[in-house]
Amino acid sequence: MPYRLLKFALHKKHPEPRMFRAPAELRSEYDVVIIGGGGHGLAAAYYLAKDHGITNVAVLEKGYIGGGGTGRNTAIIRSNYLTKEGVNFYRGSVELFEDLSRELNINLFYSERGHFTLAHSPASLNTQRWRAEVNKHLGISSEVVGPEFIKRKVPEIDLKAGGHQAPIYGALYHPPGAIARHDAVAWGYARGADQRGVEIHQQTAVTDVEIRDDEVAGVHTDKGFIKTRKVLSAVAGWTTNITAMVGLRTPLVIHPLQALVTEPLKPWLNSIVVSASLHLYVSQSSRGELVAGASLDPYELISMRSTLDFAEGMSTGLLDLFPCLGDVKVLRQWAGLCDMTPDFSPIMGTTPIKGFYIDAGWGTWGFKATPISGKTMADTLANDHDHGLIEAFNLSRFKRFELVGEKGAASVGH
Amino acid sequence: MKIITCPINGPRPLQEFHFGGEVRTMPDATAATDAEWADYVFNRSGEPGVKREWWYHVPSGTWFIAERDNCTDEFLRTYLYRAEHVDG
Amino acid sequence: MPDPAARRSPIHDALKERGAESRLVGGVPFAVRLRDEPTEREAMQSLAICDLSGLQKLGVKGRDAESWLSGEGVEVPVDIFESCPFSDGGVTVRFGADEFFLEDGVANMSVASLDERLHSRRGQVFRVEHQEATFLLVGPQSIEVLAQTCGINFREAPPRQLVFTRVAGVNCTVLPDFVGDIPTHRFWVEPSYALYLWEVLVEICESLNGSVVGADIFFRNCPR
Amino acid sequence: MDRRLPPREGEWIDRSRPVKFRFEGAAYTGFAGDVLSSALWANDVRLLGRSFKYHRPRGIYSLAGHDANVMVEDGRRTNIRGDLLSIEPGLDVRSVNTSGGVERDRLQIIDWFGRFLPVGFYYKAFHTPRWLFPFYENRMRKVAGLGRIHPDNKYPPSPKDYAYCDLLVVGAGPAGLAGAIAAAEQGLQVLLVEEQPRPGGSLTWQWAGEPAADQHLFGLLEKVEAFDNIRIRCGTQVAGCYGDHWAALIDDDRLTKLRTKSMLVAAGCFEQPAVFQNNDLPGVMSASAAQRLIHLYAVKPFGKAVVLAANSDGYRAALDLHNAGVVVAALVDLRHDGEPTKLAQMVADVGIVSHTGHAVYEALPARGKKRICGAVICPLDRDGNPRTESSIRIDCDGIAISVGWTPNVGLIYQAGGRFHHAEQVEQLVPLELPAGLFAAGRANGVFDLGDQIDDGCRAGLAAAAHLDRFDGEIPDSPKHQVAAPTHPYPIFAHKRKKNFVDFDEDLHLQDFENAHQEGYDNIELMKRFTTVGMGPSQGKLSNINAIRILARLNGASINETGTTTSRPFHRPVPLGILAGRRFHPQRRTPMHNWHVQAGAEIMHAGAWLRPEYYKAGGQNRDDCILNEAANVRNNVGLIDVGTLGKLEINGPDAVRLLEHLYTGRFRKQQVGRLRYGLACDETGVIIDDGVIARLADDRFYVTATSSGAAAFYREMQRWALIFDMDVTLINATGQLVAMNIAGPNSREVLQELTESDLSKDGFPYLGVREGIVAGAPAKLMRVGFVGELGYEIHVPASYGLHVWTTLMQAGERFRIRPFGVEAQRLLRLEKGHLIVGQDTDALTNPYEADVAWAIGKNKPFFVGSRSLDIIQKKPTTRCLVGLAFGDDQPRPMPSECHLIIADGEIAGRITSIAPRSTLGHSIAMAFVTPELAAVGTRVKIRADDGCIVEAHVAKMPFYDPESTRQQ
Repeated sequence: MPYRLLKFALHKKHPEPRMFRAPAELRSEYDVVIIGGGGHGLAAAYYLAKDHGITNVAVLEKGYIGGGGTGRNTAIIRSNYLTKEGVNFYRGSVELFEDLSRELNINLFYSERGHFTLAHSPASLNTQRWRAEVNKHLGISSEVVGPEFIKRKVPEIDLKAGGHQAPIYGALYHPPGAIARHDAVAWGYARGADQRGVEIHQQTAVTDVEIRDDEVAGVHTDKGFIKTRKVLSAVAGWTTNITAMVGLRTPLVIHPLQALVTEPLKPWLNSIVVSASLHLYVSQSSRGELVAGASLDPYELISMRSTLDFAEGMSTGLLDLFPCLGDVKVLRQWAGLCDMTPDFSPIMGTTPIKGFYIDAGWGTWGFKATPISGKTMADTLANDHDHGLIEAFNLSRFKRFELVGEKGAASVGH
Repeated sequence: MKIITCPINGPRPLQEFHFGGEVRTMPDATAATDAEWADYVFNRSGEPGVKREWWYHVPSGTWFIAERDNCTDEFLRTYLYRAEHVDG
Repeated sequence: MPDPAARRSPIHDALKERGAESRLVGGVPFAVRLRDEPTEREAMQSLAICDLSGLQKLGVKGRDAESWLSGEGVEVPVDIFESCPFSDGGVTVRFGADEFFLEDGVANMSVASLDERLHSRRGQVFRVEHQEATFLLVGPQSIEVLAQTCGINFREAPPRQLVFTRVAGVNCTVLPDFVGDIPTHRFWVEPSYALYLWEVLVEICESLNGSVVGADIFFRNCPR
Repeated sequence: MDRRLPPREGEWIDRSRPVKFRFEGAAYTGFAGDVLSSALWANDVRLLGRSFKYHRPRGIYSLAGHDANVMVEDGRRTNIRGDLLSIEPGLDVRSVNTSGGVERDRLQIIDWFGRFLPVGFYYKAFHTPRWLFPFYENRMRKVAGLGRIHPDNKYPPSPKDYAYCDLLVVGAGPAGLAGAIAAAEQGLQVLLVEEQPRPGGSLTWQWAGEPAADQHLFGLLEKVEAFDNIRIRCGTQVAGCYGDHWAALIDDDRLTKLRTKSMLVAAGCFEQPAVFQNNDLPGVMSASAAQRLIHLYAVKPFGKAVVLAANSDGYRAALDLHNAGVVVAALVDLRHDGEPTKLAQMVADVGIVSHTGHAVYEALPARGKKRICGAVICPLDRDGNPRTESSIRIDCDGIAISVGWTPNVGLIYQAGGRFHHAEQVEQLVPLELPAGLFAAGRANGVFDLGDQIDDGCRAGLAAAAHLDRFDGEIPDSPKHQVAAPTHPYPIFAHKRKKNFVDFDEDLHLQDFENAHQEGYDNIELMKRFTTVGMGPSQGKLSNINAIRILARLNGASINETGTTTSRPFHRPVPLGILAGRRFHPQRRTPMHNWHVQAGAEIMHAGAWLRPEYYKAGGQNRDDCILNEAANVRNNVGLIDVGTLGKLEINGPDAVRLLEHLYTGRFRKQQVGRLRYGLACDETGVIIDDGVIARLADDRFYVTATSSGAAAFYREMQRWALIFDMDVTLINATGQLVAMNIAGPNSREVLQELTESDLSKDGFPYLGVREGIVAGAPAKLMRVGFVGELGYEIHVPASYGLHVWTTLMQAGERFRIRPFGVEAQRLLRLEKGHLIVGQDTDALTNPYEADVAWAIGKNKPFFVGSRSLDIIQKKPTTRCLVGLAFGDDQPRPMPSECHLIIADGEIAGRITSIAPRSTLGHSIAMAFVTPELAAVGTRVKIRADDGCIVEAHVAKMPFYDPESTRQQ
């Protein structure tokens, strides 16, 4: 048993300090104000302090830290993207993740499981091959595997997917694909930022952003006005509120994404299994629950309500893949918000408004980008210049008709 | 499940509908600058509020317009595209 | 000249496997009987399903569709989704402001001749090809089959009012009606989905102790 | 020892039907009507399960499924609640999550290590050194989790029903029954749902001390039965409540999706635990559980009991226990002033000693902790802290706890209701209810039996009024008069830290104090850090105590502390029930069965089923495909292209619409002629293509890609609206079927079936004709997709099979053969025709795809034109080109989406490839960078395992460049 656990028994009093300071009064001025106390905002604050020595920073969170997408996603981490920009960016994220438990000294349960993206048609198998080849070229471990391989790794799977629809032709297999304890990522960054002097203000809502001649002048909150020249919006599903405050037009539309969790089961599913055509991804948490997420809800909505349609559809898909799960019970369902872009890539970096930086467009892929988005956005704020890894993701790409080809295959088939 | 009132078919469950995105007015293609056109093509008004949206009743092939609050998911009114122009 | 005898119901084979007896009605082959007549009559009282896909269909669409139909002496429903009798046991339904759908009656000859005359039409009348499969759910329990497949409350649906909806996940047009005094639901579904929908409906019917019957329960029991 | 009591009025068991069953391998007997837990308790089995984390012994707690103490598996199903599992002959179950059985579970050792494993311990260790974590994780995963899955378990497809009513009443207790009656009297169609197998709710067990209860129950049920507009469903649970009054009802065999116009939640309360040392051991249970044992299952809960009370209900329980022959050694009342009602006297009269202002401080475990042997009670000071120095020990084998309630209102939260904590009942009560949603009875903070019934009536009338079926006076909800039925803080510290707040997660008081100290000091953070309420019973017994603890730690009120929201499901629901029949629509052309009989290998293309190729004796897939293709080149073949989109555009504005939708021009297109149509979206990306046939000045017939057809037609309709065009649009995709007869002999074959003039001049290439083919009205189109003389034949679906078979017969002497999707892909590739979606991707524009020729010269506008103007000004980054391979290539050949590599960089991608073609060598289509686009350029492709294959850019089409054969 590790010493760390021994000490809990040895100490009379619980030997753990506060994770981060109790909310202080807002100061009247900060060098940087970060809107959003989710993983991204807290990571940006952490790296601002750690990498750039900028510590006069306030993170404003209208609820509690990690309460948005950070605490609602299905905690999958991977870097098997389709474009060079995507792969390099997410590779950076995975590299940071791998050592993050040590760096933040909190066990994130970063657990490499191996990640299958199932192909239910020859066309989709081609797309997976495309991703695999780009990955391999850029040094990411990915390969196209056949049904036998899938069956070997996941014996419970039905390769015929129930028999009334396309069978499984193969999959993109990405061994480094991992899951982690999403809440702990936010807590770890919060603690790290706090220790370096960053202020974290929960239950503090931003009501407006003050712009004077195309330059950020400050932030209005429900606890008063703050003077600052640099604001980072890192609020994912709530981005359109903030961009409306500063009058910035973006392609972002918000869709809910729903997920569910089953009762805890003894470990049986060791891989992460994704099926785009069945609209599901599923893994088994270290607690033993099956955690399953769907594709986006079919229409725009800025609300985290649950629907029965989702639970029915998800159950159908899960049984198509794993017929033996019919008696396994769903414990709970919930929803999160996804800020979607037309090219399935984020919107990051500088904007036409001086001092206003955006970290958005996180759709369904935000959690896995937490460390790298924090690091690159911190760098971008510090130098007022887009970090190299995120140049391609700047908002201006749409005006230039230079979208990132992450969507890959055409939405129409043949 | 959500109930949506199609102006032609009446109240129907959500599963019978297809969401067609917000109603956008196309600028004059010949007059618009590249920037204006890019704004029209890509940008959306995704902020909270009541939106005018295209909805399609799939079984009957009916397009119509809905005014919907994108936070409460409440449909305030639905009407045919033509009717809207009459209403102005 | 088109040869209607060459036509096949999209579920022709499925019915043949059930040993259906076939007969031409209006030149078109129908699966008229699967069991002896008393048994099939019996089934109508609770729950039965039969295939009427062979009934000739025709659609007309366009600004002048209504006037053309009237000109042809066809009774035209006033309001959208209303239906009115056409020929013996057939229906005319208003699909929209300027679109109409006709399905033939027990003689199954009237639509063809109307179709003929459509060639010499004038103005904005366009022929709409209608090849839907026609399934007839018969009996008081047919409502329970709908309850398992469709999100519309047919208990409150007015009779002879057409409903465009989804049944078991496919677009479907449903007409609550009667054969004699027995409640029926007439399904029209695009032929490519016909076999799928048929198998779903039959599975559910049989789980409710309903049975598959021949088209004669329609031909024999429809008022002339 | 048999703990069964003598037969009693209203018991749920059927003594005439003994049931033999097995638990943990041992054989027992119970009665029909027993649940597993009651039957085992009747057999004096008290150790019914082990806890999730410390593997502590657990027994009955709520006996209503509000806890997850008793979870078993039967080799098929897993995590079955013993409280809810009716025993049946042959039932054979074992406890989940034990190592070596529930009796001698090897993992109970963990209980000793508890102090090393404080809340969130797993965040604080095991992560360094990094390489060791997988080892630890593996260990932890194995001990975590409850039941096992059973890989060959099959779940029968269950039906799903849609149902409708005016009022859904949740809970058939006093308030629910009264509400249903009041609403039914106003003519509402009422559905009354009760999760227990019989109606009555608390009347069946709670008030059974008083004769009045039976009369009330009897009277109410009689009335309910009298109404034919009340349907009552027992053994059904309302598992979730969604928008627009959409509720999920769960039975053993099905999901019912209920659309109700209004909803009345009268689901009562969950009786809450008191938190003291060893409050989780077998023998410690809620008073309501003890009463359920007595009144529903006629089981004597204990021999000698201590009752811990803080309300009248505890006194009733004490009386019930006494009447059932249990020795009530003490009634311990947390309240200093004791019980205000006559119950105090009634208890005294039967000789039960009460200790007011006292608490049970600790339950004393017998050896092995599998039952208890006593209780330590001690007085409380005015602040409610135990004065341990003057504690007393009382021998007993059971402790019944009745210190308070929390409302069962998850459904109201789900429906968007808001609650606040009301002091006079010390419970959450509705603050704001969504329109059409009502609460009554204990769920509404109303406890007196008479009041509950009045409150039910009130809510029933309110529902009727909401539906405009009642316009009379609606009384107010009765106010709670006597002392609060719930104690504000029944929580007592203990140094040995086995005083549990959450039984599912083995969380004790100190865990919450530690979490708070670490800064997890708001309810959501505390919930996520401690995982309180995240276990299988969803915090039914732990959330409110957790909130009380946090409130006290923060020095805040319950309302300031806030509550956590409730999400579906109210009780866990099997995936099989939610999935139901699993509808998977499939589309077939009329020739489908013919294809199957002809040996077709069927593939799924979206919902469509299509012949990929036809198996021919002894040949492998590639040979079959190649031979099918060769037969088209040299002879004649027939393919089913019924999946093509088939659209009609009619009316005065038909041409205008086409010129808006497609990149090309159609104004000058002659009647009887075809043109290629390329469609882009507004961003200039290619979305569809097809042929456009002009049948008359105002009639066009258009084909679209199989999977794009529906969406394309939809957009066509929308643009027609936006541009206000006078057109009549028809989607005939499924109404018509299409087949393509192609090859040098196709004319001869087709001519035998039609009187139409097929001569080269009478019906030239790119012509369209309407006529009769094999007795079917048909459209004939001279297309060259596969690069041979060919006719696309479109006929009404019902004629499809006949026309197809007739063509096959007529073609026999020309050795006609059917060909499948794969052969067609090969043939069109040889001909250099792209397939939208395969050779184009989500960003491909016409310039990249080498189809700019299809853009009408100086057309003022079409969808996407303005974007293409912008794109055209920018340098092209990739070009779609043809690739030809020498015969000397190493195998394996590349596949679609293998990359083209130049100077170590990605320089392109194969979009289509034919390792073998009728040309005798391999060909492909690929995107390459402009530098590589020139004909003759040699390119390197990285195939599987990184082996490099060389090819050179070749002019397309590869086959018949002058296109003489299709003329």
